[in-house]
Amino acid sequence: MTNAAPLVSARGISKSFGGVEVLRNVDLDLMPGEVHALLGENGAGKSTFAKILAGVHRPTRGTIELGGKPVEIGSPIGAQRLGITLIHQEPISFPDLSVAENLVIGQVGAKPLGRVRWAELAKEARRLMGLLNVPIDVTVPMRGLSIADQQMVEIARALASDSRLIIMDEPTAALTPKEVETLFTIVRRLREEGRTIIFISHRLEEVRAICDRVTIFRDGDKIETATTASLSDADIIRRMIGRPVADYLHRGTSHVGEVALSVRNLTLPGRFENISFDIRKGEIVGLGGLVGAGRTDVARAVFGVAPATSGVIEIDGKPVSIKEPTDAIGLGIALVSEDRAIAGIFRSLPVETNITAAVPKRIAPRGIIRRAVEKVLAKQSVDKLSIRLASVRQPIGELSGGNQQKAILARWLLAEPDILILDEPTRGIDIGVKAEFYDMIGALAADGRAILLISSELPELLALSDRILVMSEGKLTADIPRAEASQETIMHAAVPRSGRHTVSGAAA
Amino acid sequence: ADPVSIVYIPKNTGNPYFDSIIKGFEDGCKTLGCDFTTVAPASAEATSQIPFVTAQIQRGVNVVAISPNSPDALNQVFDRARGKGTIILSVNSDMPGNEAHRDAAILPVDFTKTGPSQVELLGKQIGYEGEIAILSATTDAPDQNVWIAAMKETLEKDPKYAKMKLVTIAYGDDDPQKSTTETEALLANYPNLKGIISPTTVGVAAAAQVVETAKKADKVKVVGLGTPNQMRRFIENGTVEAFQLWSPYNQGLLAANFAVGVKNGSIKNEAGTVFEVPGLGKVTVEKDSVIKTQADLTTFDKSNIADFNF
Amino acid sequence: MTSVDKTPAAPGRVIVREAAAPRPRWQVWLIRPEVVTLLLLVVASVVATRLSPFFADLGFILESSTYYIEFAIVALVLTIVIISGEIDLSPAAQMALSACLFGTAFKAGAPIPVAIGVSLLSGLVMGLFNGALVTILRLPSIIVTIGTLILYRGLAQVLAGDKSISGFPGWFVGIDYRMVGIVPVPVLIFIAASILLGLFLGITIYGRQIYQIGTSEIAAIHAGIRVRRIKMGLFIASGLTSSIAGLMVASRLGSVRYDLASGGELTMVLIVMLGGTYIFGGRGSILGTFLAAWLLVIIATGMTVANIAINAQLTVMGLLLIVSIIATNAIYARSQR
Amino acid sequence: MNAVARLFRAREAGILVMLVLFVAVVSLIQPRFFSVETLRIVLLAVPLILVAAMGQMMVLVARHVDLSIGSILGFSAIAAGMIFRDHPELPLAVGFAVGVLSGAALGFVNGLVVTVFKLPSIIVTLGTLSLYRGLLFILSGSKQIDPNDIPEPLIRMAQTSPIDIPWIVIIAFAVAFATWLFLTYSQIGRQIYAIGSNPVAAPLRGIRVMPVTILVFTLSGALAGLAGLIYAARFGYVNPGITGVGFEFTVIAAVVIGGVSINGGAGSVLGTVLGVLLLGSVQVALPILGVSGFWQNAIYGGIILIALVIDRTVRQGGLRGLLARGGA
Ligand SMILES: Nc1ncnc2c1ncn2[C@@H]1O[C@H](COP(=O)(O)OP(=O)(O)OP(=O)(O)O)[C@@H](O)[C@H]1O
Ligand SMILES: Nc1ncnc2c1ncn2[C@@H]1O[C@H](COP(=O)(O)OP(=O)(O)OP(=O)(O)O)[C@@H](O)[C@H]1O
Ligand SMILES: [Mg+2]
Ligand SMILES: [Mg+2]
Repeated sequence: MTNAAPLVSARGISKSFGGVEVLRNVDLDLMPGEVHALLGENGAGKSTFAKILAGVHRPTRGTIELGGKPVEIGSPIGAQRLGITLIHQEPISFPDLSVAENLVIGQVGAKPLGRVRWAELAKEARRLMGLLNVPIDVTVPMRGLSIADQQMVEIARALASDSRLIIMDEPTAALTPKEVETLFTIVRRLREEGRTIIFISHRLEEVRAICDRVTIFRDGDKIETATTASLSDADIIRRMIGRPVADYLHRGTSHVGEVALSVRNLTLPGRFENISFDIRKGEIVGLGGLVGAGRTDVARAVFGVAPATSGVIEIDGKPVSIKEPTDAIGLGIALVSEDRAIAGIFRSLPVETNITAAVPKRIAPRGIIRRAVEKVLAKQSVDKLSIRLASVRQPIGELSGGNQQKAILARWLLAEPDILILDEPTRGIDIGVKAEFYDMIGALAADGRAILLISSELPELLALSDRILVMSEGKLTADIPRAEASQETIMHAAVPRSGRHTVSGAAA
Repeated sequence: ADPVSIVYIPKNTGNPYFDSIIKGFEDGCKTLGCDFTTVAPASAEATSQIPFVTAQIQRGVNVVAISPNSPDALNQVFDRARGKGTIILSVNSDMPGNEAHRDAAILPVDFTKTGPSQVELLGKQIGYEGEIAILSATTDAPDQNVWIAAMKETLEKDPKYAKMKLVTIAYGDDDPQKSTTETEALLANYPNLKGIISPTTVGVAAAAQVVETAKKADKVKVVGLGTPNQMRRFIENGTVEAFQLWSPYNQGLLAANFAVGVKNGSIKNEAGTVFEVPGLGKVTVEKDSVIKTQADLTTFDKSNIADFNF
Repeated sequence: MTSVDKTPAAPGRVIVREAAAPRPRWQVWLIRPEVVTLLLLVVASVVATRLSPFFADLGFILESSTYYIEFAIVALVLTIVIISGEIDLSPAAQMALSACLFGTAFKAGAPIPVAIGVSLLSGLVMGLFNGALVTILRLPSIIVTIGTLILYRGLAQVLAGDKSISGFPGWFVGIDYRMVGIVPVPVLIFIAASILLGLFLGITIYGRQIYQIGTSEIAAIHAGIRVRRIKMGLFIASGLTSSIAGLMVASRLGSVRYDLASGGELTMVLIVMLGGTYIFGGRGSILGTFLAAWLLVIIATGMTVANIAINAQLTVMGLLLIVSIIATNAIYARSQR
Repeated sequence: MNAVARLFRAREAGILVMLVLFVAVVSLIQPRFFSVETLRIVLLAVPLILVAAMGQMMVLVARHVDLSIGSILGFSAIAAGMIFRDHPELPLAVGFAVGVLSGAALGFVNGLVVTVFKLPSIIVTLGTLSLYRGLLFILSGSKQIDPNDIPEPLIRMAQTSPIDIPWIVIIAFAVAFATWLFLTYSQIGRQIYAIGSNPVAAPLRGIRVMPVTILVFTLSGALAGLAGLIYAARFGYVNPGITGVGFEFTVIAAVVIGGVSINGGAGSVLGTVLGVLLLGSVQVALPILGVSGFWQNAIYGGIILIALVIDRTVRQGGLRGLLARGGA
């Protein structure tokens, strides 16, 4: 990996989604036989870059050379032909097909009418899963495997292909330390074989353990590429964040009031169990954990989208029954959900319609919509949150992500909730808007609202929360007072300790 | 004066039986000098003919001849047409109980003769002895029901048929698939069955096909009302000895003559009127303005099947 | 966290990704499916007038329209169902079953108002059944209603056999020949229903919420909209409307049979699609369906009065359906960002 | 194979139990039903549905639906029949080729419109259902193909063969077997399952969704075309206004009863064969039991709905999962 010619050399890669640029002018060289880390905050553009290399997205601008020759990577099949394999951040699978089939389906080189040799397939699948130390039956359907096992199958699939470039997008997010170790052994062997690996992870110790070089992204820009050894953790974090975390506002916890929301032994089998916590008026309670820990599921349960099967929710000390979101809204709860595109906006409808969606009684007291009232409400919200738009009649899909998110927040502020659950409220939002959001969240708490803030961004959690709860594999593993909270204490509670098979999605 | 304009609306398009009627209309109009057109809906469903009738009224057609898909669903549109001076002729089947809504009915034969004649045709083939069944069209088809009633009466009253036993009546809905399964069930349920009478063109062809497939042509005789083109194969290969029908062509011919005559005033549309149709001879208008093209059914067998093409 | 050598991000300073400029107003108004429907309507009228000298007669067109108007009325409700993201393919079968129930009740000696009550009740129950399968058991409406379309028509067949039931009293029969001016009563009902449902969809909060559900059901649930209740309501409305339409057919024909309105589901879907309603939900309008109903009347009547054979009619209708969904899809894809 | 066997075992067992129960109950009521003669009738009733069901099954597995097969069947039967009628000198194989290829062409058009314009197959095929019927009227000039125009050898295929099982039965089961081989042992076959199982993931996994989907519709059309020839052989004539009308519902009923999931990704040839046998048995049993034919549609509709509910119950982990609220 010293002075050989680069295997991949990307030049001036830019990518826009609906007018929003998420990658700008990225240049990157990847050497044969190196493990190269991509680092950056959520939404920095790591996955997008990986997907461009793997033919899932086409770059808006820029060129890619592979082994010195310019190439067009037009599709995932094209990428596979060129010897590029991507392990997706969210494992993708065919739930009705067997594990063994999931390992090989669609692989290049298979003739369309070629025969599927089931016995050999199973043998090979067992061998691959054996390499990864995953003792699962390869003949069962994929449906019902835990996220971690699905991730392992995804990794095994990459091993099965003899690709020159293997891109691993957060492969370890759902794995136990032991599994991570197995993975690393394999990655090292691949490196020895001269293959190139892109390794994406938020965990710096993993990057240190395995990666030769790192490239740091921030908000779509490539900040720097350097050898891992030449950068300290602090250097890396500074380049990733690009701003002083300490400068986020620190609010005092002085004006905390009565308990507003109290949750006791909430359980939804397969998702989370025995969740208990309190939130007081004027308090911001953070909820941290790894992706898939079950935080969103708890929020959805409290809000009545997918109610828990057992447990008690109390509001202002009184037990309540929440069977659907309407009930929750009636009780003064609001949820800004993590998946804005699907669970938040009505893409093709006007901004004003989106803003007033949760307050039908206010815009239509007798069932007939009062346009004037609606317009005034929407305009007021737009001014208050400085939502940038051309007209409130504009379809919300034409707004940028941050402004869409503000509109959703505006929707819930109109409902005047006492309890506000924010699930990844700043995901995929510009830094500037993020700062505005932090101010707003602070102001809302100061108003006496109880706030549950779910976030995967530790700095954000640390800066805003009065108290931080941590979930791991569907269980509440820590309740950390502000004074003791740090990235380490949170991660310590977030990393799974038990076996892998506890968090399993669909019950078989 | 303008030539008389006639439109004929068969039950549905693609039905070969009605093609012969159309041919009769065409030939009739050629000699009479009337304007003839034909239009048809895609399916033989009760209401599908209504828009066609309305459109013809709008076109100012003098005579609408129609083989109605329903005995009563067309009443209102007929009334309206007649209110505007259009003559409505029901061709091939009548509208029992609703005769007041049409001007006249042109029917193929004397329906009272169909039943006995079919029974005799089958009886002859099975030696007037054994179990027989009827495969009809729909339970609601008025002509079918008239014939079936007549068959039952003949079997009961006439000592000649005393040893023939009607075991069941099945309904194939004039649907080939259903007629097939119904016939198969007949064969399965009545192992001693000697004969099947199917007084409907779809049914008799399906029954013949089933009997041929089951290789029971010598055990179970099939008779019925069918068209020569549909039955030719079975006659030629011996599955069916004989079947009967009237001449659909003559109905078209007669209807054209009658329509033009009524329009011109040369024929009075009332019971007892007698008029002459070239090629058919003298025809009488009966009670309820019913006119029949011929008295008896034609029997088709090996000897004459080659002479017919419809 | 270590300190970092960069100034805190201030709202005013950062590059803000602004909203895309909205489409020009004339585009919003002109490039929409209803306009396509209107254009087609004009073209069809001109062509029909050319094809046959007998066509251009308002009285005739209105009279002929009564043969399609029952489907058009149900299509109005179907439009709303489709906007909500579901579909109902069973209304034609519901029309048959409720009409047969009406006929059977009448034959059994029930007075007409009671028979009408029975029929309406059956519409309600059938809609409820569809709705329950869709909203409670969460089965996809498209396949559920294929199942119930077979079931309901099958039940009509069990009930009425293949006999037609008639003999209804004179006052009940012939709704299509009752006129107000030159406008037959069914057409008036259609116009009134269009206005009512257009207002329902356009200015009430329920209409608004139906668009929201169709745009994104998950977002609607999260916004506290009672999605299941509204969908259940729509299926019941569809059932009730179907039974009303069934009664209208019974009155128009003076008789009922199990095959009443058979194949009507295709006509209804055709009308809704021609009107530019988006098959995936969230977009569409009553105005579009209203115009499309007249488009269908003009095309069918024009071809029939010009003695154009039925084969051409089937072909034209099939092509029209496919072309119209392609056009609608293209228009919506264009405005979608 | 092992994996596949295990995947679908439970469902097929369920259908088999239903079939056995049905035969048992009917035989108890009417002992005559349990006979070689009845078996023969059922076997004769099955090929038409079975052949088309194989195509429809593939379409459903790929998470689509094809409502136009009835019209395709009619079109192909007419096209082949016109060859037989107008060119009796040509060998039977030409007619078969015309039938199957014309069906394939119409299916190809379905697949093309569905994939190129990204439209829901249910609406597209609802449109082509009408379009193809119109075209077949035009093609045939609204004239039916009479029994004497159907060649004798074709008719005999519905009656006999060297091993005394009618050819059409042999052909139908051969088609089923070939479909099984294709779906189980070919790469494309597995890709069909993959597409239906997760349409979003399929292109990411390098599966060419568009050509595979078009192929599936083309196969469905070709098999409907073959069914058209079976129709001509069995009923001895082809009518433009009758042949194939409403056929799509029968076939979908059979396939759904056979445990093929309407959500795509799941379904087996064996299950479909059992579903077709069950439907065929119902068809034959009704007249033998003396039940009015009027019940047939109601029973079909009922069975479809029951099969749907069972499918959902199996997928959601029992009744509790089925009735659980939430989970948008
Ligand atoms: N298909 C898409 N359409 C629109 N925006 C997208 C799409 N995919 C990604 N984005 C946006 O692009 C930006 C970069 O996303 P990307 O997934 O590359 O981030 P990432 O660095 O992988 O983050 P994470 O660590 O959370 O995985 C985000 O703002 C995201 O919202
Ligand atoms: N085994 C599984 N199979 C399928 N889906 C799963 C599985 N486990 C979790 N999920 C889904 O993945 C999503 C993320 O999981 P969850 O909501 O529990 O985690 P979270 O802590 O909120 O993660 P995030 O950081 O992404 O918000 C949820 O929608 C959950 O239902
Ligand atoms: Mg990522
Ligand atoms: Mg979450």
